[in-house]
Amino acid sequence: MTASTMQAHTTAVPAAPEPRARTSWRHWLAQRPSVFTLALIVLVSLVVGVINPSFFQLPVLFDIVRACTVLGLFALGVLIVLAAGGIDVSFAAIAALTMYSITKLVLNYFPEAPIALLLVAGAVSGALLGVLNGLLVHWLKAPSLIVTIGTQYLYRGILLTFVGTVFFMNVPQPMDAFGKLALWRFDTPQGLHAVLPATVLVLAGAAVLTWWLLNRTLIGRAVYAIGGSLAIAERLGYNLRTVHVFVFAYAGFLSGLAGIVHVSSTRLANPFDLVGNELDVIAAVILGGARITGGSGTVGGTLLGVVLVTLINNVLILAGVPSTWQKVIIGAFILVAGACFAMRRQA
Amino acid sequence: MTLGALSTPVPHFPAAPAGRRVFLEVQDVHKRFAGVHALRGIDLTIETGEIYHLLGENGCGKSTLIKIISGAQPPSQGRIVIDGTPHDALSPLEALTLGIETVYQDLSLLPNMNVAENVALSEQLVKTGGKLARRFDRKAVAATAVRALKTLKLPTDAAFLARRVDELPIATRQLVAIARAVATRARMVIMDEPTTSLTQKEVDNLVHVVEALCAQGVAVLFVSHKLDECMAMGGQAIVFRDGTKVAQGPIKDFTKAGLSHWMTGKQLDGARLRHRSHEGDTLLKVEALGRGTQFSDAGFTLHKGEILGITGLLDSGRNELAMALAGVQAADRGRISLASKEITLKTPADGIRQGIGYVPEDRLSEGLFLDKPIRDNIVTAVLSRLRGRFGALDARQCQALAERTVANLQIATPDVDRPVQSLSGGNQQRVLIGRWLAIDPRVLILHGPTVGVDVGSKDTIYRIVQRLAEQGLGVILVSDDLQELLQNCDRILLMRKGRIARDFDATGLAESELYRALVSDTPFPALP
Amino acid sequence: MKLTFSDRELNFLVGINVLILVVATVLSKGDFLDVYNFQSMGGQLPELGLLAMGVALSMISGNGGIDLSGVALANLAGVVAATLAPQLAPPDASPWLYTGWFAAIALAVGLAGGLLNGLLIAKAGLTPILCTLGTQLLYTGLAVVLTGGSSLRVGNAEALSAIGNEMVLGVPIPFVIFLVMLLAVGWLLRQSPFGIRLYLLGTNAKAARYAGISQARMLIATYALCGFLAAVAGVIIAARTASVKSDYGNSYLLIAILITVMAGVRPQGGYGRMVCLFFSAVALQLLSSTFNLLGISNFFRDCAWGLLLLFFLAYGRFGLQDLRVFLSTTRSSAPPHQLPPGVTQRNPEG
Amino acid sequence: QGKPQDIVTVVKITGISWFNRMEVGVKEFGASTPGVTTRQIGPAQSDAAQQQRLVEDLVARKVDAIAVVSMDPPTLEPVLKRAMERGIKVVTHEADNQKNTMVDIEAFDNTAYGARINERLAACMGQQGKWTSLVGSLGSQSQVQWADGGASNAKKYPKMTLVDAKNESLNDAEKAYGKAKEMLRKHPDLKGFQGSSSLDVLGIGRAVEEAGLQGKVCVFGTGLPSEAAKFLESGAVGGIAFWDPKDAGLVMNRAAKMLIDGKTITDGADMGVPGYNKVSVKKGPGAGIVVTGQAWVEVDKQNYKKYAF
Ligand SMILES: Nc1ncnc2c1ncn2[C@@H]1O[C@H](COP(=O)(O)OP(=O)(O)OP(=O)(O)O)[C@@H](O)[C@H]1O
Ligand SMILES: Nc1ncnc2c1ncn2[C@@H]1O[C@H](COP(=O)(O)OP(=O)(O)OP(=O)(O)O)[C@@H](O)[C@H]1O
Ligand SMILES: [Mg+2]
Ligand SMILES: [Mg+2]
Repeated sequence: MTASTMQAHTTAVPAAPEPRARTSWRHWLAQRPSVFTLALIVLVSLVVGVINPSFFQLPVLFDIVRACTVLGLFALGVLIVLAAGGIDVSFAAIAALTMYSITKLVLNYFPEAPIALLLVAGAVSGALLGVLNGLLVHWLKAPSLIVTIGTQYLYRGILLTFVGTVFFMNVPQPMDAFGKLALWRFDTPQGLHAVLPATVLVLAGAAVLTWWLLNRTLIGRAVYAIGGSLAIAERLGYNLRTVHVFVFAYAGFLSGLAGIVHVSSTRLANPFDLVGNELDVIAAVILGGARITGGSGTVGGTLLGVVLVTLINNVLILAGVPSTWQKVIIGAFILVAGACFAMRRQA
Repeated sequence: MTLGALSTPVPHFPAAPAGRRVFLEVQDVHKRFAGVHALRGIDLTIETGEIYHLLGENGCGKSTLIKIISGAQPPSQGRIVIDGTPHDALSPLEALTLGIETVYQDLSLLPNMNVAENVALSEQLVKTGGKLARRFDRKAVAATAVRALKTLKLPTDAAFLARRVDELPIATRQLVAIARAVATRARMVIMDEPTTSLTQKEVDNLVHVVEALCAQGVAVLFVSHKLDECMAMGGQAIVFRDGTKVAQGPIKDFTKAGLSHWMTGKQLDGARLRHRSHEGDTLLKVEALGRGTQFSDAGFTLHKGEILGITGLLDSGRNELAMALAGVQAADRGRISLASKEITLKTPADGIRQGIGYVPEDRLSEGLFLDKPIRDNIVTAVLSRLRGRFGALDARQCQALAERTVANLQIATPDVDRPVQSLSGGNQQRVLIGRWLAIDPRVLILHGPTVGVDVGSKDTIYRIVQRLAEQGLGVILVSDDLQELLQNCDRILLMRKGRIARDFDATGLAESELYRALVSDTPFPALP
Repeated sequence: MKLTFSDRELNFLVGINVLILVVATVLSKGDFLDVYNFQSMGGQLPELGLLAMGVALSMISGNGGIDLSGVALANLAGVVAATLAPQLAPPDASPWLYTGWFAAIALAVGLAGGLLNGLLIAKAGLTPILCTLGTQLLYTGLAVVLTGGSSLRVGNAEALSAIGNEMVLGVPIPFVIFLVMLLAVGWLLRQSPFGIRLYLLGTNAKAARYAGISQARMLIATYALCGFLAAVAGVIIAARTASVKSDYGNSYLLIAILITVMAGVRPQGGYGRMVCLFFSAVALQLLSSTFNLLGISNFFRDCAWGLLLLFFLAYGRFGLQDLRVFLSTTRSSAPPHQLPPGVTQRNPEG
Repeated sequence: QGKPQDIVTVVKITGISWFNRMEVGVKEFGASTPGVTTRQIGPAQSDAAQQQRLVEDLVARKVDAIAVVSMDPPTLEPVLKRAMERGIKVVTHEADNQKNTMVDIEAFDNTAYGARINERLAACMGQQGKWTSLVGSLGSQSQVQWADGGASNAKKYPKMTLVDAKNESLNDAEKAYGKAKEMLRKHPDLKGFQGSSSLDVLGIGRAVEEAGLQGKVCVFGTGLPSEAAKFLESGAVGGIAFWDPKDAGLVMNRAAKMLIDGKTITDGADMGVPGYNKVSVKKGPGAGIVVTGQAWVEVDKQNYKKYAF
């Protein structure tokens, strides 16, 4: 093949096999896992609606949206960490630590602090704790699951050992007001108030911000890059420390916000709250189409995953499931949904 | 021209023509890994607009030098001077900023990102000086990507730009990696074995690209084990042996044999190794085998002691056929019979049970357990046969088998407890072959057995293959290295569009004929 | 170089144990070094230790493996056994038979639960974390359905209560069972084809497939084994507390994971040793009992566990380089993250 | 004896208001009784397994007496048995089914307590309409007893219908809130809630307040005055009931001290604490006795301020 190597071949190289018509819709689906999530949501809604038609009313929607808020904020944080190839289980501990400390501090020294300031304070302190996570992950070169198990114990231990254990009802007035603030309020025919709380705006804002960061900034692309392969991204000139710190700081930032939103909407500050539901959040993100192995996941899919998990947790009474059977149903549902997902992946 | 201060005499060649400028100098660079002195005082000068071929056996330090120049690893000692500015070490970003673009041996593509981003994201990164708090300019990325892909004659439509890289065939991936290197205004492009998985046509195209780059004054550092390609391209040859530079000069002044001599210290030639042994009984008979749309109607026979080559362009179905024969991807129609008995191959375990061994193409991801001991890597497929009392593994038998394999296949290692990743590429490949020999195979399928393996190691592997055939094994050699096929095989099957298009007798077949048949687009008459 | 004293991971864990022992003894003015105290700790350890073994096995299998359903399955096994066993053999009349049935049913349930996990992961292709989260809810839920959520007393059979509360040669029986299981699993990992295959599978699933290792069969067997271990824990729990309850040990999951990762088991698969798991579990137990003995708040214990884990990681990361600097004059420049923390390169087996 | 007698109180979970209040009683007893040191410990998570481990370590430590508020009485049987075998005196609380105890202190009869709360609920509902109950967890025996006591009380009133009973709030105000809301959606004509966990009324109260149903839906349950104050004021919660944990702590420790001193508690004895001035003593399910007081407290908007915890 000596001389022949030099012969010019001008025909274009067929780079990829032609997508075959028969499999193209499968391919289309495989690219959009969130379609599945959406289908499951529709299915669950139809089933519950058939069992109990009172499911189809606006207030139920409001309730579900409200129940999504904190879970959704956590899920966005988990999404960005998963996309970067890590896993974070300390976010709830961060939220608990920031929400309780800030509420306590504000109550004692500055009870009239405006809610905007509180949100900023929560976000900033959450982000700082997240930075610590990020730096530890970077310095220790250990899987982030292990590091964040460590920091989870640490943050929760600090909260309950040094900050306080007793919950209090008299949260600062601005928080209370924020929790009660309604975007939309009307009365149902039965005379019940139905309220769409303003706190969902925080989730909406966070979702838009996360989407913009992931898709429209270099740091967002860097997140997916290191999620694809840490070693390769490093070789291509990405600064791993920056990305690690950013990712965990952002997750901490959202956790801090979630903490303040949680206190505002429950109107009590309980240091035992939030922690313990980490795996549900991760499940929601995975049901939203992100892969546990990193490098994938979308904001839209994640929100759908959150809606799905919230939905299944909030319609069991409406569907008439006795309380002893509820865990079985939720567990079975996660398995079925997971199996659907797996089938999609194999398709 | 810098010549290494070496004990080995370095041949002296006339200086490069004027008009070229020194771009980069490597000065007395050493690299030590735990226990390995990989580079021992390398001095090099790279000038603009010239092609350099970095040649040498596996493990002589080529990739290591490249990693040091491109900033992926710091040198242990020495420095790199770029445009007159000395650097003790470069970071990947600094190297990119200075215009050094690299196609790594492992491609270094981000599997989860799309083609456009893989090709053009680095440009933005460099533009912002590595700062990530910047907007991501999708239009610029698309524009750059289209420009680069065009150069390599890759598709530029939106659908291709949006394809995830891990969905692409390996050859396309390699081209995408090259596209990334030429996407920006590079001053030096380094390519570490860029042609390993390319077909001839694609290699030819790459050669044009390299020539065009040189014409624009870009320096190209090219690493390949395929000496013919290098000779065809021209430029400077730099030969490494054991971490030192042993020769440098215009490649046209070397002969292939001469280069091999510099690389290995031994004389090697491309002569045919196969002296057709007389045909044994029919061992494997394949009839009307097919799988989906990947290949169909495959039929052939393999005799005892025969070496059968299978080749074809990348999506010709040759890989899929090989995998079906090993049970890795089961065929969905047709028959396979072994020694006149029909067999089913649904999983690799079926293959093992029947005595069919399969050495996969990509030894790193499909073959080896990198951080496990050499021993475990060898005994993998026969664990159940090495059971002693209580179903436990018989440690002594394992050890003996591993040591026997190491001795048999001349694997260079002091002991079998070491992780297999501590071996060089060629030795790793031998471990893999050893694993399959342990099952006492009747048929051995070797898929690209010398990809990324140097001349010396190649030779050892060929001799092993020949020896096996003489012992009565049926060997199937799937490869796109035509010379390898011609040197080793009795017959060569050529696949095209999922079908076996031709069946060549390898004796007396000229490489040029085989090559023409391979790249020709005209349909062959159907086989009788 | 397989000398024990060069095994950093083990050194650290043993060192931590010794350190805690010494500190506890000094601070408690010798109270800690009491036979009963050690017997008490030996009785407490096995439940968690067995669950951690399950987590470790699932992690070693790679593919993002993790078994979150262990405690739930342990409780379900106990609940089913406590419901069925009295109908097969009255605990008062034939205590031995009752105990036999109890254990057999519990182990069968555990095995079945583990098999379900394995099948869902291997055949239906569920992500392990999602699958075992689902089965965790499912198993807990089934136990709630069977008991209505309250705890169920197990029959008063002496043999059963002996499993939980008696000693042989001064060693609590649960601890003996734990040691036996630990040795058995350790043997399985080191000496049997299954173990070697499991490590290989965890290291590189694709290569394992090409080498004829059936991933599906391995995963099913591994998760079934995890289920079995959970059921053993379930029997011990039932025996030690003389009752079964759907939500017993709801705080155990995270502790079991903590033990596992402190033992240096690699979450991405392919590496983990039972001997390290043992010392890691003992260290956490010692720390916990020491704090209880000294009357230190349980919240602070959480803090200490977190710090200990981070310290372990730091030691695995930075200690390594310091060691190199001492051993050779050359500057080490291999990218350190190529080696997982605390994993010495040439120590592949359990 | 030079060494003071060591009485340790083990609670369900450490740090929450309820048990902080109990600790006041525990400390008070220790301070006022010579020759005795008292302290209170508890696990960091509400998990029966963690409590069991704490008791296990105390037995190893060989304290003089253990007073334990059982998370789940059956779980503690063997370890308490071992404790007694080691000569440790054992007192329990909220565990009238505990076999291995010497004295079990009950503030009141659980079923009667649940019925009593339900009676107030019925009065508020006008003895008619749909009502439902919440429990902290189905695994908590006393809470289930309260809910069941309420249910059997409501049977007296044929027009009261119990719907979707015993929803689990997992001791989480947010979950209780969610459940309450869902119940209101499903049964827009719901008239009453009976809560069990002290966090239940907080969640239900918020849901009722948000739906603007103060005064239309009746909410009664166990709660602490300091915590439920907001909702008592707004009328979202009609009334709460509780017993003073401080007194329970005192009585438990006093009983332990009596056991150490070899004294016995007889029917009608005065434990020196209001609500326990004339306790009834019954034989328990095991060898020990069950001491029951009349220590429940019922408060509403008018009088909750009298109790500062
Ligand atoms: N990751 C590693 N860790 C420790 N030692 C290593 C490592 N990689 C390589 N070595 C050492 O380098 C030695 C030589 O391997 P090397 O890769 O240089 O061979 P090679 O020249 O590339 O051979 P080949 O031509 O077969 O690829 C090995 O025997 C091993 O001792
Ligand atoms: N990370 C590492 N740790 C230890 N040794 C290493 C490492 N990387 C490379 N080596 C050793 O350095 C030497 C040079 O390796 P290098 O990869 O540069 O060889 P190469 O010339 O590129 O070989 P090939 O042709 O196989 O690609 C080899 O002995 C190799 O084993
Ligand atoms: Mg090499
Ligand atoms: Mg190389």
